[in-house]
Amino acid sequence: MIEDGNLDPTSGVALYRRMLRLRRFEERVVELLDANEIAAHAHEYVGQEAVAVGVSASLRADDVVTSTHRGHGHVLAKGADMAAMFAELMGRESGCNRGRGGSMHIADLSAGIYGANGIVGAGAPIACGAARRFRDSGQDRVAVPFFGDGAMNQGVLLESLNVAAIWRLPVVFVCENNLYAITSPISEMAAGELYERAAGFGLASEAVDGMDVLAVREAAERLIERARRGEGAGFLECRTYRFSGHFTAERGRDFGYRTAAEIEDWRRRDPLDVQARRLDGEEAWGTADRAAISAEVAAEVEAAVAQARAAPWPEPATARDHMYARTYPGLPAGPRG
Amino acid sequence: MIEDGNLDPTSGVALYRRMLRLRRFEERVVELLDANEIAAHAHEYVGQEAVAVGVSASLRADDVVTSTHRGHGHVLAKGADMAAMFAELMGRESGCNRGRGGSMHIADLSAGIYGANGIVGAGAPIACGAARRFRDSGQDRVAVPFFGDGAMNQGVLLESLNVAAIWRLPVVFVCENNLYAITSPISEMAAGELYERAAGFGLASEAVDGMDVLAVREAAERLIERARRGEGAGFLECRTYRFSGHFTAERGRDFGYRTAAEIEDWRRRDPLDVQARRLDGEEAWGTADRAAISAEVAAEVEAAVAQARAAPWPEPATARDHMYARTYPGLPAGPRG
Amino acid sequence: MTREIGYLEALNEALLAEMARDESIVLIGENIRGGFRPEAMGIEEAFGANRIIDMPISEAAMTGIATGQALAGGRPVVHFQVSSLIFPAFDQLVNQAAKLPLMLGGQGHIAATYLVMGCGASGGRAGQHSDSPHAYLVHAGIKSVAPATPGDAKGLLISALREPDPVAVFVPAVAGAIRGPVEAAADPIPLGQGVVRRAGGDVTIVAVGQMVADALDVAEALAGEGIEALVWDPRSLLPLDRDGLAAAVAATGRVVLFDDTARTCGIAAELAATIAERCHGSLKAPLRRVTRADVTLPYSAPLEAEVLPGRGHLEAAVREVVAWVPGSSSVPG
Amino acid sequence: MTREIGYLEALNEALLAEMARDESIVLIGENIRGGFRPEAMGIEEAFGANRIIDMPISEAAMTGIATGQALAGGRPVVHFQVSSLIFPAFDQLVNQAAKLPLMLGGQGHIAATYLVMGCGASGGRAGQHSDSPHAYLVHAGIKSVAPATPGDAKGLLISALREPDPVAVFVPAVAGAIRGPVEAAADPIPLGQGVVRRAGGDVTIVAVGQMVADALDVAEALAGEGIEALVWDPRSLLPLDRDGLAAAVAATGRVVLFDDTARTCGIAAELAATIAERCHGSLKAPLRRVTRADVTLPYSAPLEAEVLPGRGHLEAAVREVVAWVPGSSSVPG
Ligand SMILES: Cc1ncc(C[n+]2csc(CCOP(=O)(O)OP(=O)(O)O)c2C)c(N)n1
Ligand SMILES: Cc1ncc(C[n+]2csc(CCOP(=O)(O)OP(=O)(O)O)c2C)c(N)n1
Ligand SMILES: [Mg+2]
Ligand SMILES: [Mg+2]
Repeated sequence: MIEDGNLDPTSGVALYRRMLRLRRFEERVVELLDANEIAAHAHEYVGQEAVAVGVSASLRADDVVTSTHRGHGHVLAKGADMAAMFAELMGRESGCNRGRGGSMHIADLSAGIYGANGIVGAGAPIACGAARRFRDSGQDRVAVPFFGDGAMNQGVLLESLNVAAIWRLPVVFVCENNLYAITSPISEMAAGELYERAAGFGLASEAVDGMDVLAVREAAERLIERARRGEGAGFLECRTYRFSGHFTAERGRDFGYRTAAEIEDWRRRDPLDVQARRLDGEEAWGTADRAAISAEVAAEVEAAVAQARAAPWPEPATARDHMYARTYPGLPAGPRG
Repeated sequence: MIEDGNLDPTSGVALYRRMLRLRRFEERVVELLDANEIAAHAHEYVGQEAVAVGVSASLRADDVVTSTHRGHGHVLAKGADMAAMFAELMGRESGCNRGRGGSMHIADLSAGIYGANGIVGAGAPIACGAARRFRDSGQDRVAVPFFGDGAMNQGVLLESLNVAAIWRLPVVFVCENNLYAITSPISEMAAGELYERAAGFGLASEAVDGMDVLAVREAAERLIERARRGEGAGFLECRTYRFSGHFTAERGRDFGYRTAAEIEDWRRRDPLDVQARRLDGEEAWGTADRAAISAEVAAEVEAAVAQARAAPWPEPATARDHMYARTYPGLPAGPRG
Repeated sequence: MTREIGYLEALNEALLAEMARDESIVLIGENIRGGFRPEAMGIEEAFGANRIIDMPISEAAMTGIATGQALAGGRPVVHFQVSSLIFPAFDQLVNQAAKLPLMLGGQGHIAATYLVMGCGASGGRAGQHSDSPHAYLVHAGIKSVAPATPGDAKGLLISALREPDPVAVFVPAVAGAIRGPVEAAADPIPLGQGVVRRAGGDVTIVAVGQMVADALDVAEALAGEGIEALVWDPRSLLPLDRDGLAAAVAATGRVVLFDDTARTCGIAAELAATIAERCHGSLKAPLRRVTRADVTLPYSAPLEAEVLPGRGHLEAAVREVVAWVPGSSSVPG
Repeated sequence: MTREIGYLEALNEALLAEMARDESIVLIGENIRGGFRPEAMGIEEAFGANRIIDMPISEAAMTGIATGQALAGGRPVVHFQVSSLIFPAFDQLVNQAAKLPLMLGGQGHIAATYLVMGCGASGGRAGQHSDSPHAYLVHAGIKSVAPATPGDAKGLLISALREPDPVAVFVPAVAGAIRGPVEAAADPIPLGQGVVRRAGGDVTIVAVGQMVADALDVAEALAGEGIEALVWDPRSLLPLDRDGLAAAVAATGRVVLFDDTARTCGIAAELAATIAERCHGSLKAPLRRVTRADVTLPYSAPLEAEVLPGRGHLEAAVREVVAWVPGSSSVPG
């Protein structure tokens, strides 16, 4: 379940708090990477929190998501345990995937998270298959594949748009258009608007301000409930921005594909600030509340890190476990047979 | 070059004559298959002749096409030698592909025919690559991939639509919507109109009566010349019908996916009859002209068959030739090393 | 009760029986409804339209959909109508279905069956419709079976449909012409168990899939000359019955591998490597591979015959191996 | 002039030199412009934007585009930024580029180079970013090289860029950390020629790609104990230098194959099969394979080390093979 502290889970403050959890989680991940407590790289979700939180707020616990290389936000927002996530990134046996997956494959089937995915676009048909199964077995569950603007050019994703449309699947495609696929601007990689491309496949399709968690939530809810009622699959383009580079290895390097001014402009639309400003205007919350939430989240993050650090490493002898649910003599073979 | 007898190649009669060549060719192929002079199956082009002929009439000899499993019509219309085509289907050394390709891979690079293709959708990116090369090397040549309605759901083709649009390639996609992919009706396999789906990718897109060779030629010419001028790629949906089953093996079997009435309706729109009726009204040609053309084409077909029959079989010792343009000791290996 | 039925009918019987037994089984494929495919007959009538799903021509999506169905508790059977159609779906097979179980760390499993139809040549189907793609999926770690007979087709498909992991079932292109005895109420044939198809003391022929029938023919012909060949059929390629293989090789000390996958890094290569590792002491002659040549299948009949592993090639290899004495040439052929 | 440079820089030098020499060469890839990729540096500046093409994330289309460019007279170099990205493109590689030349009957050829970056593990890149997919393309008949050193990377890439057929160049994920001597004006290194990296009389280690460096380390360590290993590097996987391989094996009569592709039907399987066919008389002990385990690469460091072919595994296998006398166990490990 999603952690909202003592807040009303439907409140705007809860949405703020959830976004903050994603932000602080990701910042901590980067620190741990720098300290070599997490291996390889991470694709930071910072800046895009309104999408994961806004969409997840419209999903039930038994609904399903598929995610991407930039998946921490989706996974955390959908309800994975934070300590298990840190443990996964640290390669521990108590990790979501028992340390077998890492950042790009982090998943929690029990929370309806079918996994981050290292292959762009690949989660889309998997979500469609889950949705088809839900419908065929009489369950009113919905599946949401998250993916980026770059994924809109990947064949299997385009095939999936068609299948979802003709089968009227309980699926809502959520495209996080953050304007770039690594260094490639969407303006050079696709002609026309992405949500119109999806409409061309027969999907109910909308674009929304992806820096505004409320706007995302409202649009997502509309499409998700429509899909749940069997009225057809949807597509939601969320216009957002990543504040960091493509991944942690990009820090300290400038490939010149974005200007400082552009980044600055988008930072002024930080989804946390957008929501905080709204709350300042609409709800009775003060600096004290904000500080309290911040402290709560910081404490949660530190406790989760501590828990992950204390967790055991996997046993080397189990390295070939889980390749199959049923093994045979000599299968799977090891390095020497 | 396309065979028009003594006719003005721009005339409506020449278009009629070309369609008749395709029709008679295909009918003869079926006979040869039944006589075991051609192996395996063929996917008859009968009924769709207006598309291949109408599009090819707008192409230059140095333009390029890619084709499909149902490729005889495209290949013949684009200018392959009829005798070499029969020889290919009969597996002879004088065949277009020296007998190595057969029906689904028949090609004539010298005539700008990059090949039929046994994999649905696979020719589309190949055409895009040729177009990109033409443009990058300063040639004003155009590439046209032919494909069916079913191919519109294949990832690589959808990817290609996007690439052609963003690069403004000299490409015109020609979709032969004959309403079925084997037994599957397009109405159940795709939502909305195919040409609108293409428009969603940013292509100049039109639909046209694919049983009317003039309508096809006019639309094709518009899109092809636009593309040639560098004004962007196009998409042409030709609404057509196959009078036969999916392939020769379907004869004598009824899978019930089409009604006899539907087939009858479409047969009344036979592209040869449509064009003949137009010519009856507009041009001075009579039964005698028609009979003369028919006799000419019949004679051409029989001469081509005879030529193919007389051609030698490939030498078994050359079975591994052409796998590589440069071989090495032991490469490619044979069945025993 | 044993009847003589066709290979595709045997697959159909396995599907009908298991779909009755396990209602999570769903067949998904292109042009799979409407009686076009013998192996899919009667399914819609018996189990309704939700158990047999017609796909658009989207093999990659189809395969990913199956993965999603499986993760959500379904048991999809993915029907590839031609063997080369696994290639457009390759990422979803190799990067997703094969890898997910381990990457998930055991949180879930993927019970999916891939029916790979039309494996191998059948006369003039040429370069893109005559593939034997077994080695690709075996190399990717996907459990794989290559049934040679209708009885094995039924028994191995039943096992595949009860396996909690992805399993590929490779069906020969010539299946429509293969008939044989099949039990009406057939038992599953366990994965990983090869079988001796013919006893013999002079040489061992290991034959894969539809090569088994040809191997038996060649063995009979050679018996007339006093060469008695043991014919061993692995049936299951992953898991592979390594002990059964070693025993079959040890029985004669001479071995020819007979396989329709491309030579380099094909199934015969793995069999050869296994034999080299395990049977050093028992081999009296170098092993020989008779495989498909490392080329695209040419269309023309006389060329096709040259590059496919044929009875002639097998016979020659058997004679070479039987005649081999130390000092003979070490280069095959 | 020989300098010490990095592996990726060596690839870059080969590209720059050949692109200057042959103006039909075009580089196509994702995120290939803008200085993100060391191997693609300076190309746009030197040759303009038409010679370096940035693709959308459409690997299948990218590969088909290259085929079309090649048929139209271009010479595309397709850059796969991660090795597992050949899988979404697999149909275009295997059903199209590899098959078209023969299917066309020699009407045309396809001069395309596939730069397969990021092969193998490099620490925590986990299941989908640590593939060694060499065997898939070799099995498909695509000419393939696996350069171990910067010098070989440059020389073999130059050859690939002059070959009239599709050639895959497999670049290790750890390439960024590999440095070595490279000629400024390097000659092409012909395909199909292996090389002895170290002489030795007791045992032969055949090491593929980035395994060569580890093999040399292990050989040095064992030399301290009096075991002298010959290390042979095939460099080119298809064509394979079968004579060189046989000679390297015959030199010691004992052999360990050291390879990072998955075990079953992997590159080591083909090497083993070739040795079994050709070296029967010269082998004094059963050969051994040390390969990647047949599993998805797990993320966690202690697990990764267990399933990758490591120095420890190699050392143990070498000791086993050196100590082997008739009657020793025949089962590896
Ligand atoms: C099929 C595939 N192609 C390429 C890559 C390499 N790659 C990883 S992330 C990425 C960019 C993805 O862009 P987008 O979908 O917009 O997501 P974002 O990174 O912006 O969140 C690329 C090209 C990949 N992982 N998978
Ligand atoms: C990628 C792929 N999937 C499936 C097939 C099998 N197949 C051959 S033709 C065909 C139907 C094609 O339909 P369409 O594109 O509409 O062309 P048509 O046959 O109607 O001309 C199918 C499914 C194939 N050859 N390639
Ligand atoms: Mg993006
Ligand atoms: Mg059609």
